[in-house]
Amino acid sequence: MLKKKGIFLIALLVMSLLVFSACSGDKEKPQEQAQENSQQVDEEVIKIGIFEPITGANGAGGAMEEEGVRLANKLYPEVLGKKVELVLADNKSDKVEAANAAIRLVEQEKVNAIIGSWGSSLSMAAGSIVKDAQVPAVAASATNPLVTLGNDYYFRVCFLDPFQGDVLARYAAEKLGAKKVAIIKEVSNDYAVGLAKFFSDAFIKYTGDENAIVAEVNYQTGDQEFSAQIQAVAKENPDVIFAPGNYTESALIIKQAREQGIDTPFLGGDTWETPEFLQIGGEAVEGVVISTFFSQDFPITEESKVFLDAYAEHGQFDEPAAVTALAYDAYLVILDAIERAGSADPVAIRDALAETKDFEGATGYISFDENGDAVKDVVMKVVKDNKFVYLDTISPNN
Amino acid sequence: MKRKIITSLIIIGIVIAILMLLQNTLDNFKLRILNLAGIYVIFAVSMNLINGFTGQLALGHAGFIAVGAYTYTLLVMDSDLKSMNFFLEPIVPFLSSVHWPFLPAVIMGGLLAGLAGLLIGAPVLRLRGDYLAIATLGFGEIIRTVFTNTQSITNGSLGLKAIPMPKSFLFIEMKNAFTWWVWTAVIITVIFHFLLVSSSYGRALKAIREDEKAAEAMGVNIFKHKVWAMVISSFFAGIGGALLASLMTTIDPLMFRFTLTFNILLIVVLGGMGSISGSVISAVVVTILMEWLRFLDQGFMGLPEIPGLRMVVFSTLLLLVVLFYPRGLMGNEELSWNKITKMFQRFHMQPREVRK
Amino acid sequence: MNLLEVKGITMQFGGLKAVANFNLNIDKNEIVGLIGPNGAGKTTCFNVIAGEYVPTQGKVFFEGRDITKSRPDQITKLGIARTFQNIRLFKDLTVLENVLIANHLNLQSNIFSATFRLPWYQKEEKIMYERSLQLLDQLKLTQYKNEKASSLPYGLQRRLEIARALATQPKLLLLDEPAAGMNPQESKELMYLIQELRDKFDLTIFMIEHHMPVIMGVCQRILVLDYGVTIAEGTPKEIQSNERVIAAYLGVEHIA
Amino acid sequence: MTLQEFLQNFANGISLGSLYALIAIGYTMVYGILRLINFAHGEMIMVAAYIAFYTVFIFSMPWYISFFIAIIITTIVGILVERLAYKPLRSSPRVTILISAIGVSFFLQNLGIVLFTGRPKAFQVPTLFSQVYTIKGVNIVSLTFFIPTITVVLLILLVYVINNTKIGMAMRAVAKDYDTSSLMGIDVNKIISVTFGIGSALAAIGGIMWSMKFPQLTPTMGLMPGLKCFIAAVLGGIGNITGAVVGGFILGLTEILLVAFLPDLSGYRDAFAFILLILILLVKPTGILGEKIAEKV
Repeated sequence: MLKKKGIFLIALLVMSLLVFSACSGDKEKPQEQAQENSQQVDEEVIKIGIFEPITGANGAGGAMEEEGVRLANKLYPEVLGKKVELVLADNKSDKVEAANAAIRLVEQEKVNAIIGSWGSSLSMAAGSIVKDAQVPAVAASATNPLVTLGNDYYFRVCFLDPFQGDVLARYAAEKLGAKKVAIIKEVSNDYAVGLAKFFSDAFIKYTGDENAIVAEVNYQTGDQEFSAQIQAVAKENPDVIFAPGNYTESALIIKQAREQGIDTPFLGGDTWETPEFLQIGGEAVEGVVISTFFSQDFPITEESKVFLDAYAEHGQFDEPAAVTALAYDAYLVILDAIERAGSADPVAIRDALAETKDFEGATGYISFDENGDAVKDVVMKVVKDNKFVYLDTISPNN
Repeated sequence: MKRKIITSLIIIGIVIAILMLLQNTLDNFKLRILNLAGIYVIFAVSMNLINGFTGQLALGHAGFIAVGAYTYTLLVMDSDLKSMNFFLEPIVPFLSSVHWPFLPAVIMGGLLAGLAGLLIGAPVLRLRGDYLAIATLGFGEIIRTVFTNTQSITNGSLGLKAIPMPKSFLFIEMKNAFTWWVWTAVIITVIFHFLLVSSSYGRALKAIREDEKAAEAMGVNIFKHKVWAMVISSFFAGIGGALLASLMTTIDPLMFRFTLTFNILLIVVLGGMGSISGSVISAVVVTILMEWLRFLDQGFMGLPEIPGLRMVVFSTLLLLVVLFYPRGLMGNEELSWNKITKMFQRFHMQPREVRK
Repeated sequence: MNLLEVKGITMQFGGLKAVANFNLNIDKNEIVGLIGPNGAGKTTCFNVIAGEYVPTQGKVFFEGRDITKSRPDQITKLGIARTFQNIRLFKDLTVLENVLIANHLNLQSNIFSATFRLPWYQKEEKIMYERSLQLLDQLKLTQYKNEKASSLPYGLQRRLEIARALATQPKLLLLDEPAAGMNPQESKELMYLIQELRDKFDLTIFMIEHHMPVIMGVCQRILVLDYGVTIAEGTPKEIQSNERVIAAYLGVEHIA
Repeated sequence: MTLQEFLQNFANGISLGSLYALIAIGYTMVYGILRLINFAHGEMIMVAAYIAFYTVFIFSMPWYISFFIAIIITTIVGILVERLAYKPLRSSPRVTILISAIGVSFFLQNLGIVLFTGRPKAFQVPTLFSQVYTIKGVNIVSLTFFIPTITVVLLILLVYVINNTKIGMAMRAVAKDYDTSSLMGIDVNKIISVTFGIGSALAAIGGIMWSMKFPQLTPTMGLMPGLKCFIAAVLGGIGNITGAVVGGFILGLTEILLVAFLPDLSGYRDAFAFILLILILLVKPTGILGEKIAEKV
């Protein structure tokens, strides 16, 4: 009896070992090749990993950033006379998968640097991995402060939520002359929760009114029915409704609000700047004001033009999304760092990145602060005739 | 008694040998998959206890995993890490200063998950079949929703990051301490469940699965036994959750959607409801397969890269297995020698076939 | 004092009265039979006694203790074991396991000492095995002990059910149509078996049976139920000559 | 809150509830026959929505034709799913079929991701359904009148079919006792296929309504409605069509009104559905209209 038990357990372990070695055995071959290759041609090829959610809930955002990186790669395929090779790793909008994808990039593909990911929580999943592996990562649009906080190897080319929230609050208070604001936020979305908090703090500061936020209601990612939340907010008849969240839900919120006969202006963040937001929202989203990274109506740098022309040529939409431009910049920043470092060694790249100062990117001049966060202007846009139209630029130092 | 000690010593010896071998040969990526596989083994085996052996269709596993993960995380983080993470809304005072070592934190994670299992099981285990399924699934979702909204405790959807990983195993500093912890936990889980189901209580659980009325007529207190099964199952789920949090070094509520429960349920069914060895094998295989199938996404054999193709293939494989081996890999049998030899051959073939 | 005392139980399912004001006293070591046409409410009576249903009216006393509202497993613990009309074995488990499970209720050690195989549990487990094997031996099932219950032929399954019931160490044994589907030979054996068991385990037996030879052969006392009402009670002889019974049974008799 | 606000919320609740009810009917029918939680039901919604989308978008058909096509194709898909994924498992344990159902929904979702990409598509709502009427300050989209009407009409139709037609009788027989009815010479497979057909058709109608109310298609769009409507079906007593409708309305109204009255709890809204479900199940284990099935001993 007992003997059998022992045997069984031993067997079981042998089994799991066998299964493991068997399957990873299959994996061995291509990898070995991959590694051999990378050993031989390491001299000529520099690998940059695209770490994005191509499938799953954030698939859209990931795809848009991938587009930006590929576009940049098309324009600038070489650095230090070496070819730059892009390696895509889909993190499936899932944290566990994201961690696997990231470690796969650094361990298996031996990339020199990583770009991504759309969605702060996914970037965070890679955080400790790139840190331990000492491979620098540059996020394009991950605006959650936690992404770079206490991690020397994570950078980002976009501004942070605290600043964005402040700008939006200032805009609401000064430009829109709002006294009372209501907030509808996607409570299961770190970005939305953060932005909402920073916004309300700043707004209270600017209005000097403790109860300037008249209502704050929540919804969950994936919800589609918001009439109850909308009613709860409308009841306080605010001057402005601030609704940080994913564009998918947000478009529906605004649509439903208009259907309910509520015409309070809506204010939102960078995530809304997607073609889908306009398509789904239709005329309901007319007049919606958002803060974002960059505007094509108002090219900031030489690079902006280059990017816009290139996009007009190869882009899949008639207008590039901001995150596409940011991903484009992420690639450029890395290339610039490699150039300055004069080597593709990840640590060297990291050090060079940290030094980045007033780099001329498509979305403006990029310098990293001690956290590895870009200090950048915020661009305000309004939806007019189902297009995002440039409104204003607000820079950190004023 | 003596013989048991000897056998368990042998087992442990072998495990150590295997782990030695693996952790020296495998790179971090494979090592990570190995750890993940171990954690999924814990999830699958524990879920099998309530679903496979007791025959109660309970789908709240993700919730218990979440409880374990969060408990562990909040206990092991030191106050600096916490103040870094809780930059929006400060953490409730009574948690801000606690700072436990790895092992006690993991165990506490299990205990609280077990408690959750008790609180949830007590009311809903009176329900049967699909009603139980939907009710437990609901509880899983409720737990998640609560964690999303209680920001001052869980940091809500911002999640928690920089969760420390153990640097030492049993006070011995070593490179892959975590792998050792995980697989120790796996061994303990497997042995525990194996001993449990082969004990008189295990027989009672099986009796409940076979025929509740008859079991009751034989003097088995059905409710008590169901609740026990639920509590133990959720305890180990919590342990697994704690380990998952440590492996991920970051967690947030969205990790614990009911799709996680489904994934585990799939593993259990593939391995065979009521077969511990089955769960172990299928957990390992599925975890590895999921990674291995990645090449499908990257575009292969001249095909362009098709994001998501991997999942299509995976779900197809899954359907095929369910359709052609409805009882799973092992049914409710356990591994036996001749089975092993069969497997042995099968898995030895595999690499060769691939080489061709 | 009676071992079992059923005082005027009435069982109502929505509209229909399955059992109306059913009374019964059973003394120690009696073998009492309960007969009646199909749907007369016999099994319902069993289910009330076994705690499956709580009666709409009336009370059930076992050894003077009120068990009307107790759960089936509690009642089994007190010493009432039963078999089922439509056999309910643990099909996927072995014959031995089936009997072992019935020993579970007497287990003292808790779930953890059982899991960790602590000495006292091992002692208990040893006893369980011995008792079960002994029981299988007495019911001539030893040779099948490692076979799945579902693989046994019908007659043996019925016998296994009895073995399983006995393993709970009952004082009162409720047999629900033990002879159903048996040929004359088997049912004759069953008759002897029942009496043998009564003496060996010093049991009291209350049985439902359609099979007149068996009933008449083993029971000292018989109750006749028709449409939930007790229409007759007495010794086999009295029952056989009772017009109401014959009336109730017209046409049913020779089928059974 | 003012009466007008309440009425507005009430209207919203009704329109959501009727949508739940509509989809819940399909769930409950399938369950009634097969005793199977058809997790793939939600994906039928997705399938219908995308077909409707593409037929309008690419072939630029008039909406009524494209809706009709969508319903037909979805029905066929539903029957196929049953034939391929459930029929072979009739004899095996329930949980296996459940897994198969989950597998199917997995498969359809991922196939959707490959075919339609994860990016959401905007569904063009025919103007007929998108006009906004204002009655006593209460704003109502015309769709809000259509959905309940359709739901009720379908309900009456189904109840009639099930109670007064031969096929309906057969369905009830199969639902009551699978084996016996096959012995009675009822072609069980045919009945089950028909049931799945009807169920999927209902899912399709529901899906189209859903994507007109929430004009945004993603491959995973079926997940939430699938879950919510199953809850609705269980609430009302699964297997009971009228119950499904009742459950749908109750769920829709409570969801809306709870947020309306306690906006601070809006973050817990998705949990409401489950809490409500569990509470009702604990009080009445077979749902509101579900009849108690006492197991024969």
